[in-house]
Formats: sequence, C-alpha cells, structure tokens
Amino acid sequence: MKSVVGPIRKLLVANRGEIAVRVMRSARELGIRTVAVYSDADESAPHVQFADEAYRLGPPPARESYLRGDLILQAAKRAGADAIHPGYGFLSENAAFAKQCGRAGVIFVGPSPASIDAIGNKVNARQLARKAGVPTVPGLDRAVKDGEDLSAIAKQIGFPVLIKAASGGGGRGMRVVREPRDLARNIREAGGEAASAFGDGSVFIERYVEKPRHIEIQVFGDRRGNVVHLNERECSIQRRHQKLVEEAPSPAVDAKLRERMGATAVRLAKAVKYLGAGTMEFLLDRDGSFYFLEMNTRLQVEHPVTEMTTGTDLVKAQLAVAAGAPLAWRQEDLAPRGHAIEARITAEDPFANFSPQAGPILGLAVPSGPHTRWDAGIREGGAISMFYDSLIAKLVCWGSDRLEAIERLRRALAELVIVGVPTLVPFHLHLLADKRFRKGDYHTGFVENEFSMSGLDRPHLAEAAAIAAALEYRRRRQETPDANGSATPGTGSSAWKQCALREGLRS
Amino acid sequence: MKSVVGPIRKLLVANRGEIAVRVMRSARELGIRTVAVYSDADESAPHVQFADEAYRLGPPPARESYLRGDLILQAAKRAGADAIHPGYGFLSENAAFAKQCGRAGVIFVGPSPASIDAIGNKVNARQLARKAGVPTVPGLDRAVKDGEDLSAIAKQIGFPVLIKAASGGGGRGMRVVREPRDLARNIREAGGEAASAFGDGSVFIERYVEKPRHIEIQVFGDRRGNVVHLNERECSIQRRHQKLVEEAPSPAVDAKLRERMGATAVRLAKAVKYLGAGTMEFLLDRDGSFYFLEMNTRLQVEHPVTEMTTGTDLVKAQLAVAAGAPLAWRQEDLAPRGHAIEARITAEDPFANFSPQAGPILGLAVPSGPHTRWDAGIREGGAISMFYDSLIAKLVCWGSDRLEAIERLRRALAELVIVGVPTLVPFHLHLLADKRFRKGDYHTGFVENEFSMSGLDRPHLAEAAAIAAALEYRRRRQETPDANGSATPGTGSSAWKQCALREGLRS
Amino acid sequence: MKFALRHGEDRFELSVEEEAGGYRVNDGRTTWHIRFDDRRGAVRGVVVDDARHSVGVARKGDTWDVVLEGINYEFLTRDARFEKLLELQQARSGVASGRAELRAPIPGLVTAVLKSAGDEVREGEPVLVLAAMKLENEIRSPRDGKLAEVCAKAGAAVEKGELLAVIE
Amino acid sequence: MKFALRHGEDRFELSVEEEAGGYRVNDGRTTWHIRFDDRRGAVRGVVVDDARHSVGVARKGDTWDVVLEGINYEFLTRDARFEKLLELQQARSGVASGRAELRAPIPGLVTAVLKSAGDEVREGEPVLVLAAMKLENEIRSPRDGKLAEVCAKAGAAVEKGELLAVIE
Repeated sequence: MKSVVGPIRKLLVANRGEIAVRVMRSARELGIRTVAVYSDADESAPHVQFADEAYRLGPPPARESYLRGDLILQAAKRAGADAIHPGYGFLSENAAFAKQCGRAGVIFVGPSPASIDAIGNKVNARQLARKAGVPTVPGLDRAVKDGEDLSAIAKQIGFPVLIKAASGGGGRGMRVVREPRDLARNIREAGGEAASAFGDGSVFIERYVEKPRHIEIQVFGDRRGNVVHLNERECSIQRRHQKLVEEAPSPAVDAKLRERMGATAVRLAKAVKYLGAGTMEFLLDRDGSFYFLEMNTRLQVEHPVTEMTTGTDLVKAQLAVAAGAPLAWRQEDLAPRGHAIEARITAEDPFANFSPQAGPILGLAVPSGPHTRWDAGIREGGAISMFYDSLIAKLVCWGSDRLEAIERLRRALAELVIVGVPTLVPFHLHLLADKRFRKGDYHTGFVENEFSMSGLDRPHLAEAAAIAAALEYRRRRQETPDANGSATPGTGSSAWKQCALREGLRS
Repeated sequence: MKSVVGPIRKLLVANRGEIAVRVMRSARELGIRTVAVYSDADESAPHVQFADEAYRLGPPPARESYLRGDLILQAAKRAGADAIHPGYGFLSENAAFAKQCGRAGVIFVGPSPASIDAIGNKVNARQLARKAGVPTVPGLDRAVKDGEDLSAIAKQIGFPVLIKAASGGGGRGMRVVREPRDLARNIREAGGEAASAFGDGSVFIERYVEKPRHIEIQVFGDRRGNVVHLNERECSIQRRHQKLVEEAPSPAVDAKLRERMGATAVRLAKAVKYLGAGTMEFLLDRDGSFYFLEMNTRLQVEHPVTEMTTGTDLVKAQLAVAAGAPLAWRQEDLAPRGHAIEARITAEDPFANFSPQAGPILGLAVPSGPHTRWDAGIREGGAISMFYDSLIAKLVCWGSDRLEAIERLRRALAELVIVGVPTLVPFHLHLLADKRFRKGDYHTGFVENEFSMSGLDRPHLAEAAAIAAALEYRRRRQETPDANGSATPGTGSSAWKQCALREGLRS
Repeated sequence: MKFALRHGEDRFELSVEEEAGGYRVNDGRTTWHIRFDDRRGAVRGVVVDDARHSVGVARKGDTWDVVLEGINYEFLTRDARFEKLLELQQARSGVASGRAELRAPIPGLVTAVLKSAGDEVREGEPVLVLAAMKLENEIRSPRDGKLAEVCAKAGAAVEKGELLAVIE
Repeated sequence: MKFALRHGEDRFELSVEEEAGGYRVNDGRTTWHIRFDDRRGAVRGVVVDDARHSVGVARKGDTWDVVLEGINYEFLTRDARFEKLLELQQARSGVASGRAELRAPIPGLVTAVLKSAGDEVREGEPVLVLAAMKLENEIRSPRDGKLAEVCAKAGAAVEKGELLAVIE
C-alpha cells in the first residue's frame, strides 16, 4: 500500500458542523483552499458558507451523505483536492475509506490504513498493547463468539464486567453488567447497537474498574517515525460514556505520572508507526495504576484544551505531517502551561434526562474576551438538525491555574445565549459550581451517580422568563397583527383582536 | 494623602464600550460584583447589560456624563462600590479624580495621585527620566511659555521638531514642524486642541526622530515597591498618532534589547513608586538607541497582546494590587511566548480618509476559533454613537510565531462582518498582506507616507455587492409591501405596486 | 392588559401596566417593577426590580422561547380571556375523559411501529421507535389501554409534538 | 425584473431572472449565475458564478448596506423604471442649475457656524465646524458662491446627510 505524500494546496473536509469549520480555519491560515461537502440538510450551514467551494453529497441521513466515501472522493476529484480531512466521527476511523483515498491519489489526513486496522479495532489494540508491555484492563483478548460459554469467561474476569463494541466509540454499544444473569441479554443488545452504529456487531468483555478516571494522552507522529505526546486530557465528566467536560492537565495527574503515561503512549504509537494526531485512552485507578483502553485514530472533539495549554494548532500539525513534513515540536517544548477546560455545548435538555433537541437557532450571543475560545457550527438563523450529533459548539477557557480556568468558563457560559433549543449550558453552570468538581474530586460515574440537576430551575427565574415573554408578546402584538411579529405599527386594540381571532381558529 | 486599601467586593467601572465590558469580565471571574455607569446614549449598551447594577450619569456628551467625577462618585456611594476602575481615556489619568476617590474612601484602580502628577505630565516625566538616567529625545525640558523666543529654542534642538501636549495622549495636540516659519502657528493650534481635549493647553517641543518605531514597555508595580515588566509592544502602525495595529513582541526588539528597555522602564517606575499597570513609551531609532517619550498611567487599549504572549490577565492583576496584594509574578516567568497581533476595529472609513462613522449595527458576525480573541462593545441591534471614540472592538490573534499570528488575524478578519457602518477591516486586510509589513519593516510614518488603500475596492466586489443588494431587495419586496421588509408573504405584483407607490411619495 | 403563560406544569397569569421608565407587572400576589430593553434582536436586557438579567427571547411558532441563565423556557402565551376559553374547550373534549395522546417528544424519524390500531398496550410498553441524533428512542405508552389510532408510519419524519398514536 | 443601484459614482442596472437553483443576473454586458442563501439574518452566503462570498446585507432607511471582504457598500436600490423617473425629476429641479447643498458627512454636533446667509464664500472656505467622535471637522464650501441659506445652528446635533447650508 503506497502512501500519498506531497504539498496540500486544496483540502476537502469530509465533515460538517463545528469540526469542519475548525479544520477549514487552520487550512485558510496555511493558504490552503477549502472544499466543503454537504447533505441537503446543510445546504446553507456554516461549514458550507465558510468554504471556498462546496459540493452536494445527497439526502440528509449520514448513510446517504457524509458516510458515502464514494461520493466524497468524486467531489474531491471534481474539485481537484489534494487531500481529505475526515474530522471526527463519520469516516474518520474507517480504514477502507483511507485506503480508497490512497488509491485515488488523495492524501488522507490521518494515519495509514494499516495503523487504523492495527490499533483502531479495540480487540487488536489490546493485543498490541500487551505485546508492547502496556497494561490493559483484565478481560477477554478477543471478540465474544456466538454461543460461547459466557459464564466461564465472566467468572475468570470477575464481576462487574463491561461489554464494549470492537469498532467505533462514543459509548454506543457499551454496557456495564453486575449480575451473571444479565450477561447474555446485554451482549445481545450491545451487539445490535454496535451493528447499527458502526456496521460491525462484534463485542468484547473486560473487568469494570470502579470509580476510575478517564485520562487520555494526545500523541503525534510524523512519516519519519518521530512520535511525541502533548500531555493528558481529563475526560471523566461523562454521561452514558459521552464526554461532557474535558480539561488539561488532569487534577489527578502530576508531572511524574504524566511522564510515565506519556512515555507509554509514545511507545505504543511507535509500535504501529503512527502518523498524525491520535489519542490513547486510559483508565486511571484510584491507586494510581493505569490501564490502556483504546486508541482513537483521529482528532478528538476535546483537542482545544491541549492547544490552549501547549500553544499549538493540532490541525495545522496534522496537515503538515500528512504532507510529509517532520514534526515541528520537541518533547521538552510541550509541557503544559496553565489550565484549560472545555464545555461541550450540545442540544440536549439537562432537565429532561439529557434528551436530544432539534430546532431553529432564533438568537445567539457568543462569549468572548480574554483566554476564551468558541468553536461552533451554528449561527443565528440556522437550525439544529435531527439527523446528526447533538454537539453544536464548544466553549473553552484557559486560566493560569485550574480555578481561574473554571471561573473564566463560568463567566463565559453566563454570556452565552442560545434561543430556540435547550442546551447543556445550565448543566455546565451547575457542575462548575459543584464543590467536588472544583476540588477535582470526581470519576467517570460522577455525573450519573453523584450529581443532580434538581432544584436548579429556581422559581424566580421562571417568573422573570414569563415576564420577559409577556412583555415581548405585548410589544409585538401592539406593533403588528400578523403572525410573524414583524414591525407594522398598528393600533393596539384592533391588532389584538385579529391576533385573538387567528389563535382561536388555530386551536 | 492616605491610600485606600482593602478587599474589593463591588467594582464600579467608570467607562463604556469594549474596555468596560473587558474590565467587568475579569471582575466577574474574581467574584466581584460589577456596577456600570452610563450616559443617555448608552442606556441599553453592552456594558450596561453586562453589569450587575447600572446608574445613569447624564446626557450623552462625555463632559456631562463619563467625565463627571462627582456623579460617578455619587453612583459609587449609592451602589456601595469599594473601588472604581477608570478604564482608559475619560478620567483614567486624572490625578484630581484619583484624589477624590481616596477622599471618598473608594479605591481608585490605578497609581496614586502623586504618581500620576509626577509622571503623567509629559514635561515632568522627561525631567524625572533625565534624573533616573533614562535617555530622552533632545528637547525643551518644560512647557513653552507665552511669547517665548521660539527660534532660539528650535535652533538649539534642530528641525524637524515635534510639538506635544503636556497632558493627555492619543495624538491630540501633536504637530510635526519642519520649517521655522510654521512653528508659531502650530504651537498655537496644538495648544488649542490640547486645551479642548484635556483641559490643559500647555505644550512642549522636542526633536522629531525620523522613521522611528514606537515601542512601549508594560510595567506593573505593587504596594510593596515590587515592579516587573511584561515586555514590549510594537505600536508603529499609526495614523495621525492613533495606533491601528499593535503586536508583541516587536520585530525590531531582540532578547538583549528587551532586557535593556525593560530594566530601564522598571527603574523609572520604581522612581515614582508606581502602583498597578502602566506603560512606558519609547522611540526606537534605527540605530538601536531608544528614547523615553512618556508614561501612560493606566491600562492600554493594546494590553491583550501582552496578555496573550505572557498568559496573564492584567485587569485581575490591577484589581489584586489595588486591594493590597503583592505581585503574583516573578520577572523570569514573564518572557514572551509566541506572538500576538491586535487589529483595532474602529468605525472609520479607510476609503474616505479614515473619517469617523456613526450608525446602527444592523448585522454582526464575530470571528472565533483557535487562539483568537474578540473584545467588543457592540452588538447587533445596537448603534455606534457620534459622541464617543470610534474604537468599537479589537480583534487579537496569537500564533507560535509572527507569521502564524498574521495569517490567523487575516483569517479572523475575513470572518468578521459588521453591517451598518464602514470599519477599518479592509485597511487591516490590506496591511496584513503588505510585504513590508510582513517583513516587519515599518516605522511610525509607514501608514501615512508609504501605504495606500487605492486599488483595493475591486470592481468584481462592487458587482457582487450590487447583486446581493438587488436580490435581497427583490426578496423582501416579494414578501412584503411594508417598509420594514418583514415577512408577510404576499403576491409579488401587488406588493411591488404598493412599494413603488410609497417610494414615489417619499421622493 | 392580562397575559396567561404556561411552561410545562407552571402557569403564570400576569397583568402588565406601563409606568414611568418601564412596566408594573403583577401575578395576583407579587408586584414587580420591570425595565425591558426595547431594541430588536433576540438577546435583550430585563431588570426585575433590582435584578438585571440578560435574556434571550424569540417567537417559535405558537410558543415564545425565553433563555435565562442558560435555561430554556418555552411559553404558550395567550391573553387571559383566551386561556379561559381554551380550558373550557379542553374540559369539553377528550382530555378529561381518559384519552391519552402519544406525541413526538423530539423531531425524528420513525424507524419502527411496534403496535397497530386495536392492540392492547400496558403502561411502559413500547409503541414505536423514533430515531433522532444518532440515538433510538422507544416511545412507550403512558398507561394501560387500547390503541384507538396509530398515525405514525415507519420511515416518516415527524416534527416535535406531532401526534403519533392515541390510547383509550 | 430590473433593478437600478447606485453606490457613490458607480451605477448598476441589473436584470434578475430565476433559474434552476438560483438566479441569472445580467447588467447588459455580463451574465452571472447566482446562488443566494435565503435564510433570514444579516450575514448570508452568495455564490457569484463559482466565487463564494460571505456577505452582510441589511436595509438602512432608504439604502441597502452590503459588506463584502470587510468593505462597506451603500446602495440606493430602486427598480429601473423608478430610477428613470427620479432622474427626470432631478433634471427638472435645481440640481442641474448650479445650486450646491452642504450636507453633514457624518452625524455630529455643530460647534461653530462661521458664515451667515448672504455671505460670499470661496471654494474650500470653512462654513461651519462639526464635532464628531472627539474630532472637529471643518465643513467647507464645494465652490465659490453666495450662501442662500444656513440651516445649521451652533449646538445642534445633526444626522448624517442633514442639510446644513445651500450655496448658489
């Protein structure tokens, strides 16, 4: 398998939303022309508007658009793109697509298909890790077979156990099982979920570590075999295995542990000749021991906390090494400086069991100011589509220490106003005020088991909101009789009557 | 004169616009309650909306509102504020106001009145500098007297000479004179301008250095007499002595020169027992010699480039030392990291001789993303008032080196859209593409004498703009017959007729 | 002028009068003095007595969306007389008679319809599956009963609040 | 449909027709194929042939403000028939007869009125002083003539475009 190398003059971004915009920003700064692809749901989305060129893929569902590698390669050919950046999700960890890019003579901005095959699959990755002397969680070193005697396996590992999909990520296809009798059903369900999400239903089993922290190490390799790490990210604030808040450095990692985990990650990346940006995920036990979980062979959602603490641009570095350049960093220049925290802004209602929400963005006020970063794929007048992930933006703040970063993020969250869909903003405000979180005293089960949103929706806020709604309703009604609340000054009372009439008809 | 010291729980910000918002952001992050003051022109301005409390001062003109120290102190008393932050401009360098704060038992966030008196006045500052062994531009060590024999003075200094106001800053009251016969008239005019701008018409004379760079050193002192510097800022991109672009570090300053200039600035600040944030302005000659010009005894507009290269928050540090805390920094921690550039976004038309503009903000799209900072005092739906300074926002980008910072700023400027008033954005885009600027090869006369905006307004852009205007006009006309372009779907032709009719009546 | 608003279970009946510099609002128990930033745009300032808030407010179809401290409130806004009428209507219709409607909690794609009209269902039993944002959501019956009607069709996109089935 | 636009000295007469996926626009010499993002809001996408632009567009009183690559264009937008009418009117009025109007180039405060009605003025001679944004601007006569009228009063705030004086 030959690898395509060469200067990148035009880059197709095979993604949408905030990550597509973020990738294009770095490309622009490098003087690289940008090409967007889009589904019918995204025809006037920010990532399309941002690009120099844009090509339609197909109907809204991802399987008919953003997952259609063939259409994406056609667009790349039409545009004359030298390279494709896959972002995260969609085709970013798809070795077959990376291979197709190579065959088509287009640089795939990511590791080689061989690396993806070797370490992108969780079962392979565990075996690789063992060979490289990297500790892993005790478990089955291969996928579960149909009709296998599960009780023997489970007894050998010990309950509770964790069932995980062999492909993919983001918590889909994951189940914790505490009782032997629940095992078979959960394996079946997890397999089904994995099949529909990743097209691969195989699952495996490992020991479930209680109250661990999710710590990941950012690694970066070039084509000459150099690999460095850019320290850890702490991602234990999760819900249903979906990360909600990430920070760097971790409150649980000191310089010594950072060096050990970093060296471990670099060793493993070198073992697969890793190219570009990748992330080694570890479980950190309360006793300080850590276990390799899996590797994400792509850019992570949470990469900005690393960029803010190391003064780097990971996308630029991806593009540079993909084009054949050597790494521009020495390990000793990459020590973390200060602290950064990211709040994922998803269209989910934290007061309604985090249910995903779709709808129009009717109003948007964006935070800014010192050491504050806003990465978004939304704009006022746009909409959140039901067809894609609920992640709509990320708010990231840097501080000279952890507490400053937390207070800055609270300040920035208070500036953020998104009208039209419920978001995670109230969750974040509540979390950042939580004493345990502020002390750094949390683990991957914290949000689900030890944290609650109840009591947050204070009555005086609802009153103030109702007053604002009433006054705005009154103002628009006095101005206009029409349903869109536009500005035709009219007499208050006749306008009122027409409005009541229309609403009467509607009910 | 006793100085007020103590914890700050509530801070009144005696300013408006972007700097008031910026100061409040830091106060919020410290858990300090914020109090805004406003003129009638600013009743629903962003800084008022941002604050926890807000008090009206008076009618729009600054002399009746933001310059009314008595009203501001009344508001502080009503609000129970412990401290007043003056921002820049207005009362920020007014020793009398600082004194009144002290008498009223309110902390003035800035140096002592004695320091302001000693070094805020340019003539005093020059004398002080001489005494401290700091080089100054050859000139008259005192203000020009009425009826004085100017020819003797000018002969002694040598032409060209520079006439400067003794108080204030920002280029008002400044004149370059190249011919003896123009001297008397220019002194008269400069004096008049200074009198109306700062209430003090005294001016002095010094040698005009040809093609110098304007380099300033940020200093910071605490109540214990510790003083550090936070490196230089390069501010040579000016027009009529108004800074347009600032960067840190300066392309003309190496580590050795930085250390020399920094040590000089610290020595001078110690000589006046300087408290808080201050800036020593220097002229840097092409031969590497530098001359002290003046000190600004306040926060500068361009402080973000220092914050981004040193990982600091200068407003928080101001509040800390004002409350009596010692400096949290050691000099060795403050070496610059990477490069930052600020573009001042003013409401001025670079195609119309930079004439100031007022008007409504009808649309606003704000840049964001990696290492990008937006500090603004505007919002969509607001307006630029004719009563105040034309600076409406600052766009600041950081990069690992100067070229990356420049390219990032170009990318961010391209994202910025302000509809309603012409701004400096096209000037900045043109400047950042200029070869000489990119090489760092410029001086304080560069913009006025060696740079031109001509040829930038390309015909195809005007065509595209005309097409957009026509299509939008068409769309609104088809939707609605009313003058506000609101959304009542109607039949195209009758709507059209009504519209034509109304416009006919109006002409 | 009187306004009736609903947000979830909460009801507000507010009378609004203009006063110098703003409005006086009363809900029958408390009186607030309000200043409301009257510029256009979705993000405005509202001062309730002395408490200043930045508030997002916009009309979304039949409701008003208000955002305060990050929290999203969705108000059905009607004048008070109209609200009375509506209640009378609802009392007369099936709402009080034990009829239950299954509506889409979020917009999505119906990926499976598990029951047909006429089927008996138990409380908590899945009636259909709605896919949205990469997750599959089972829509369950709120109580025991019989399906009077199933409006949803597999493969169809539905809007939030759209009627999916009726249980009697 | 035809549209006439003016920006400073530039005039555009554009005919607009719908075509598949967008519009065909012609100015008599060139034809462009245009796609125009039809969502609401002040910042939109416009594709001119293959060149994509992010464009700010909003109505400001009688004009349309368009921002492209940071440059602000202010268009007087009228349909072409109307434009013809207007030109006829202007030809009939004083515009062509040597009358010159002095209008405020920016909003500001009139700080001094230096001349009175009936005074002779030379080209470039200051007629009054307008203070705006901390700077004083002398408003000068565009040509030699006699002041027929001075509308500005010292101390008065004036809007952009407001008539200050008339020279004949």
